[in-house]
Amino acid sequence: MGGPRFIKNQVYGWLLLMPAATLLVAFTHYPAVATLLQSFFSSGTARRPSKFVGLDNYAYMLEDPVFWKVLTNNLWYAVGTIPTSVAIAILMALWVNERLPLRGVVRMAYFTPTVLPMIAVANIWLFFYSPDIGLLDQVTRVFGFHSQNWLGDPDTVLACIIVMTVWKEAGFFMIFYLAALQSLPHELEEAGRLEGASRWYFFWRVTFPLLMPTTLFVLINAVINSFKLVDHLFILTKGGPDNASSLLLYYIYEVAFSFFDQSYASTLTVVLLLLLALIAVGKFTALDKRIHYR
Amino acid sequence: KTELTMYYPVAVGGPLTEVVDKLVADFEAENPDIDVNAIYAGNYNDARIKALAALKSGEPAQLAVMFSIDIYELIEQDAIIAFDDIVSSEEDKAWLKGFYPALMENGITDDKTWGIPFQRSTIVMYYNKDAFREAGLDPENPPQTWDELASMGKKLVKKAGDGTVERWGAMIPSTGYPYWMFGALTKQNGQVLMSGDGATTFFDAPATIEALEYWKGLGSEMGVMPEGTIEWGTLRQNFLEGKTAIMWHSTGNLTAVKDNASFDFGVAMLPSKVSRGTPTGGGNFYIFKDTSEAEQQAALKLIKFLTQPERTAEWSIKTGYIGTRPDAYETDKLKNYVVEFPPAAVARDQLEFATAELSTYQTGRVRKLLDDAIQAALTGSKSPTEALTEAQKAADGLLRRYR
Amino acid sequence: MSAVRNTPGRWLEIIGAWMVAVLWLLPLVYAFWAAFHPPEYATRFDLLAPLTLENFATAWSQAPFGRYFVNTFLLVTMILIAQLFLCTLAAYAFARYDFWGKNLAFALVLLQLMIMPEVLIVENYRTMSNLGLVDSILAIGLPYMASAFGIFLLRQTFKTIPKELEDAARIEGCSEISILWRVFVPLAKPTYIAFGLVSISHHWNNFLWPLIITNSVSTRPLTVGLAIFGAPESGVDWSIITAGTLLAVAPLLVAFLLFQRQFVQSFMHAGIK
Amino acid sequence: MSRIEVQSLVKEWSGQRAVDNLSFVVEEGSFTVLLGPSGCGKSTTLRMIAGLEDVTGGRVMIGERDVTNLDAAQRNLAMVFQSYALFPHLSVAENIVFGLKVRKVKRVEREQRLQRVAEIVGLEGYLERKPAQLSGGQRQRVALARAIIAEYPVCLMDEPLSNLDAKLRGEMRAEIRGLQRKLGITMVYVTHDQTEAMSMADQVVLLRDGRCEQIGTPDTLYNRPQTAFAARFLGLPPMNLLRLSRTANGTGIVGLGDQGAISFEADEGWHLGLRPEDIEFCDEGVPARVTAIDYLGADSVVSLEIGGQGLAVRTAGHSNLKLGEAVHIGWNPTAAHLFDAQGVRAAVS
Amino acid sequence: MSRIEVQSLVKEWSGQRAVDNLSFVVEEGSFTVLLGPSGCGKSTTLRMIAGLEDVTGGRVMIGERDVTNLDAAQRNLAMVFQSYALFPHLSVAENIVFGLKVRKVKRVEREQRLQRVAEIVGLEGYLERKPAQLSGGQRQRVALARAIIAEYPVCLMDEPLSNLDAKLRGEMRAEIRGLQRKLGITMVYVTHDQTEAMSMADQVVLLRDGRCEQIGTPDTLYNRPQTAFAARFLGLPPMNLLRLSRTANGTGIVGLGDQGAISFEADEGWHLGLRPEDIEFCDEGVPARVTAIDYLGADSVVSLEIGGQGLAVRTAGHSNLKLGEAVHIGWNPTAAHLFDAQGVRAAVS
Ligand SMILES: Nc1ncnc2c1ncn2[C@@H]1O[C@H](COP(=O)(O)OP(=O)(O)OP(=O)(O)O)[C@@H](O)[C@H]1O
Ligand SMILES: Nc1ncnc2c1ncn2[C@@H]1O[C@H](COP(=O)(O)OP(=O)(O)OP(=O)(O)O)[C@@H](O)[C@H]1O
Ligand SMILES: O=P(O)(O)OC[C@H](O)CO
Ligand SMILES: [Mg+2]
Ligand SMILES: [Mg+2]
Repeated sequence: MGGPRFIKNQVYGWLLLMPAATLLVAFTHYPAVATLLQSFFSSGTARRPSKFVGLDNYAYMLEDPVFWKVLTNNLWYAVGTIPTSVAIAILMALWVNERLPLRGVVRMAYFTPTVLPMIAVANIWLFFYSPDIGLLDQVTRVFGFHSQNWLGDPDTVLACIIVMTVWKEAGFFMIFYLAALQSLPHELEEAGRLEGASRWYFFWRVTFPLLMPTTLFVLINAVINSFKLVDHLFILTKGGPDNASSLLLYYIYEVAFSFFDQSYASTLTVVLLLLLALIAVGKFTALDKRIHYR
Repeated sequence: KTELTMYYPVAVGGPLTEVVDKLVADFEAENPDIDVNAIYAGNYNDARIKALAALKSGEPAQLAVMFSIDIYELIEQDAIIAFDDIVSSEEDKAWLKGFYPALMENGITDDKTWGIPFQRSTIVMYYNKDAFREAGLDPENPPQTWDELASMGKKLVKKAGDGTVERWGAMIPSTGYPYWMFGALTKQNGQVLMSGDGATTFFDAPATIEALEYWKGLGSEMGVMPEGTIEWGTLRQNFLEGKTAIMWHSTGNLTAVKDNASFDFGVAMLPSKVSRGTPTGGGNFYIFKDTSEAEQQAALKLIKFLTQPERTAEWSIKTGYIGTRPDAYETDKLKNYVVEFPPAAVARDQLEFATAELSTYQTGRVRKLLDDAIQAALTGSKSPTEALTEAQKAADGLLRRYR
Repeated sequence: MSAVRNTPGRWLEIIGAWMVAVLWLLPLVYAFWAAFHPPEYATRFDLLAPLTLENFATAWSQAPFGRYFVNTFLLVTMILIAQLFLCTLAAYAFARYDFWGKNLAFALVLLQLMIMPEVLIVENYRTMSNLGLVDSILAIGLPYMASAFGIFLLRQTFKTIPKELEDAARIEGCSEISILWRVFVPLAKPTYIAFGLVSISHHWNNFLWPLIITNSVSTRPLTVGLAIFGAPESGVDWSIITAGTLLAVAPLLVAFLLFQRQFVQSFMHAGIK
Repeated sequence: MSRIEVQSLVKEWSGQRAVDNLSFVVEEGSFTVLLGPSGCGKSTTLRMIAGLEDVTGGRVMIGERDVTNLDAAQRNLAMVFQSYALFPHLSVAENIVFGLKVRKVKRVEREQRLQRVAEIVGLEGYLERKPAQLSGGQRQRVALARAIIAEYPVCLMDEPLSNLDAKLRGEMRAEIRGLQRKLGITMVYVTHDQTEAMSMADQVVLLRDGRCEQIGTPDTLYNRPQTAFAARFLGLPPMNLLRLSRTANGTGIVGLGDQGAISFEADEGWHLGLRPEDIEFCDEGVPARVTAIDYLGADSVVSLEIGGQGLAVRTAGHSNLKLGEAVHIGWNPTAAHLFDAQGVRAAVS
Repeated sequence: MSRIEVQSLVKEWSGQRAVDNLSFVVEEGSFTVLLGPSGCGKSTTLRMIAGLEDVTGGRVMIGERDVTNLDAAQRNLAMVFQSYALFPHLSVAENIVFGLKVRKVKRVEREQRLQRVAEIVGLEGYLERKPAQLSGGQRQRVALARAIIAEYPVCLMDEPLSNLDAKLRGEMRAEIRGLQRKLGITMVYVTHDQTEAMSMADQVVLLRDGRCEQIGTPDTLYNRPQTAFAARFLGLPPMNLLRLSRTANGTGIVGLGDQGAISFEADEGWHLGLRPEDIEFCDEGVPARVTAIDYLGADSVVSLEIGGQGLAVRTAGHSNLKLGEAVHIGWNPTAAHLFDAQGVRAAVS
């Protein structure tokens, strides 16, 4: 303790960290705290200055049916996107990790959604989902189904959003799985083959457990995405009909920038932060496990 | 040199940005001492957000075309000035009086004029004459009343052998601006949606509820329209593809429809129940408060330039929007155009029955309340009565403090 | 590797893999269809439909794509450079120095993995407007420059670099910073590439925050431009929208096609798994 | 039943022959070592026997069966990989019984066999650990146990000891050899370590560039190497090879003139092979000069320069020679090896 | 100028002493080996000399300078690491001149020195390659070259050969030793391989648990080990230690009764040390039974059982003994070592 190296560690450590830390504090930690504070004040306009209102905003939130609606939507959205995109990602990774005719093309196909901006492809999906003239309807009509108002029906609209999200995410997650698969020693698979393990058995007994760290990482990303991926709503539905496809972050945007109610937006943001904090706790334990795993 | 930044929205089809750019270029040519930076800012909502955001960030625009109904929000934010305060000359005052009064309704409150009509519309009924003929209806005689709309609509529906619908009778869009379409229906039923001071709404009035029931009925009971919501943005495409025989849409789409329709189509006033009726719609010019005297005058100059009869006529022809002033229709250009293409006058003629578009304090929220209620009713998750009563209650809660 | 013999089940899988690939490509395929055919074929599929480049011309003339390109390019480059610089320094501190409060600091950094700038749009907007930065490309980039993901990734990589290399450099007379520059940075190249690609594709595609913080053509990135250009309110014209979309994604798509092998490999070397 | 016969085996990698027409027989219950320098095709051969690699040509027979086209799983053999290939997420016990589970062996029987095998390899106390918690030698034992428990008559090992330190390597050598004898396993064992080959094998197959250089017992390979390559590959320090040439009077070591004359016939370009331990210092004989002395405790290696060629001599204990000293050396004629210009062993005549 | 003096060096890791009051001197231009089992503190000591590790106590002097608190970069010494620590992203040439570049040596001079050093280590043809494209021995040479080019008088090496195969190791040993002599470098060399220590060192520092067990020339360590630990640590197979006990008639090897009587005095719990190569088979003498024979080519190791204790004997070439055969052994009394109950060398009386 206290040797020359000790001093050096302190000085260099903090100096190197400083630039990044400043920005992090300015755009992550400070705003998080400020959001919390703002949620105890009313929104001000030029004519009515903002004032301390205690928990009023929270009370309003609890009574706000739209809030509850978007919260449940968001939970369903998470439930709908996470397992599906992860499962598809694993499947894709397994496929393109093996010898497969046209493997390069297939791998590229899986990955393209990652490169396409959500906001741009949303218009194309709008075409897919359009009643009567849309691709989906054109295809289902061939099979004798009635035209379906995919985005105009509260029963189907969220599912449509989910499908598009899965399409967007799966290929991205696939890359992580692919990297993990390729780093698994080839000999393990050979040992399995010598023992006569079927592909199915080997996947469940060996590959899948060994992919667990990746799965945790991907899962957490999927959860975060399910709270932050709202770009397509701007084009596809604007959260409608009757908020059937609205998500928390989209609602925050609406409240803040359409209704100009910064305080209520902050209140909603606090809820979002709390949800993410919960996930964060999960994430750290997961990361711990990961390290322990090596 | 004075520099002006102007935001403007587009909410209908066609290459409108080119038209605006050209008009602005003309202005600059005529006024070399003024530079205009016209920024297309998306839909009406986006345009308002952008303009106000710019305002707050200290790099404000000097003027903007924004929703005619943004007026209360803008006043509340203390963002705009009234034209009465900058208009001095008699000539200017006369100019101010030269617009269709119906179009001025949304721009005036507290006896002051805050917005000058620019891309203004009413809702009109586009219909596919070929489809009318095919259904054995008189293509020159579109539906005049709610009942006719229902009955003719039913005849216009075309089904394939297996029962799938190949063409619908009519479509009224219910995303984007559902409250606007609804404003037409209520007006036709003899009811307006809000009071003149923007502090009271009439969402649960019996006539309002009845209007929504009719709208919903077109889909669920009469089978004239598909159930669920109908997308504002793709509706024109549906119409052009022949997937619906009738659509209600902004007259701002007229030119885009005209340019792309591969069939014979007509335009008519909306049908009536108690009377005919439509809200006006579209965007007004606003001038922002945080501008210098010189800039204000330059902005005024620009606005005046763009509302000259000649330009107004040109604008109307290129888009389908209403010529905002009677004198525009006196120009040869527009006169000839109307003769050769009568639908161009329908929206203007309908002004006679027009009312102001829904506009209140807290307008974003209030509008969303009504939008949600309409969509809830149309998609069947709530009954019209239930949906509208709830919306009214919530609106009352929001507006109480403004009374 | 001995051939896994092709059983019927295996063929089913191959076909499955292809079908998913087709599904996944569908939006892009449609974009090509609609963009290269006249508008009347946008929603109708006819093999004999005539080809045209008209839509691209129209799209190009209707929105200042050129400007949007430049904006996005500036934005992405600026963010990337800043990220690489800041994250390198921070990751080096975390990987190689034992300073007081290190664990707490690291936890605070990781917090950003959860609380991304997307979530804090309201407050960050306020901050930007206090700084007078609203409607600037810098403002779009600032909240992302200290990337927790980047710090985390680089730290992991730095930690895998053998201590002996650092020792060797030290024996050879390197100072702290020249160790970083001469040993760590070059050795972490795959990580830089992988992170760079993720960052580029993320910010090339990012929408919500730029939408909020930009007001004008001179700052608006492609995504926001596209959203405004293709806003359904103005009546969806798929031919032109898809043409615009293709214009917008082309550079990234081409880059990805060219570099996909390196990309995947970098991912593996970088230990992003 | 478990005799292995490799017939004219060929393996090509994109046109390059990694294994080139290789044939040998491993008798039932015997221990055969595939020996050779890095890249000579040892692993490839082993993997073809295991069925992990397709053959380009030739056949592999196990017992009476032609297994060339069978899946690895159907060949009934066990294999130990160089890096052990233990499943990191499974406990030692689970790793060992992995194959039994795959083959749906009953739980009770699994347990019994596990106990027995764990005892044999001395892992009783470690069954619950994960591989990461074991030392190198213990991991090696788990891999062994996994190979043994199947009770297959054939076992293949690919450099199983190369990751261990010298001491452990010595212990494991004895252990593997003991087990193989005890269980009567037919073993094919790959290594590039000559000590392993010498001390474990019943038969050594020495490979070079995918071809067989020599097959025989360790004794044969050491004492009657068929080629100069084989001669140099075994023994440490390796056998000295002295260039010969014809002199006026017969044959002699290059560079020594008449003093290097030797008593037997050889052609230009031939080599005389002498193992370091077979050379003695004597008062008369071939003259040489001391260039280095390495004291190794039990013995020393003296490096000599003889007619411009280098030569290593092993002597017991300390050497009392000095650097630069002139000495004379000699050897027992029976200890001399002779290789022709192609490096093939020639008779000493 | 480059004499190294280590004075009462101490290093603690969270309270644990890894190096415990260690002192020794390395004379200028001499070759000192730090030898000891894994974990005994060799690397830690070396790293403290290099300045890569803070000392907990004691001093390091190089020449007349106290360098204890200087940075590694300021100590003017070179170091070669176990895994070579070559920079994988740099070519061979860039690796070698890395330090010169850091110290801003001019380009022309760099080139000259590079050429000279590349020649010394025989890497002329490889300068453009990346380390990954080199064999182990070549990499080792690059590491050497990097250490030499600085022309520092002191060089430290931490197990530089342990990643190489046996043959290469032998060659590199000679090479390093040769270079050190030629350039007059003061060398501190860490290894746990006794062969390296024996064949290279002028002086060996044998460590055990962070303390110095014995310092001396290889000869001294081998022939007069001061402790049983030192005796067992050097030699392969290691020295045999036979338990002794007092018998009615004096002293004897445990388990042999009268037949194990030996001619000198020893107490209960003492050990008799005999190197395997010092034991001979004879017609009369101590009786034993053959339990194993390992043929290693040049010699064989015969394992015996004697009075319940194990004993290894080294014989030249083949042994014609058979397993289980009863034999008799003897040894020259001067070859016997004696250790007391504490394992400390005792005089044979
Ligand atoms: N999958 C492969 N693709 C192409 N060439 C290969 C492959 N595997 C091995 N080879 C080549 O075949 C030859 C023999 O390789 P093999 O692994 O059998 O050597 P080895 O004797 O086991 O060497 P080592 O002792 O280094 O393990 C080498 O030249 C090697 O480069
Ligand atoms: N960074 C460290 N932190 C804590 N303990 C350490 C550290 N480095 C070494 N040690 C401990 O110090 C002791 C001596 O380690 P050192 O590396 O010097 O051994 P060594 O003799 O070089 O062994 P080897 O032959 O295995 O390299 C060991 O018990 C080791 O566990
Ligand atoms: O499409 P526009 O421009 O007629 O405007 C639409 C209405 O104003 C919406 O309320
Ligand atoms: Mg091999
Ligand atoms: Mg060490």
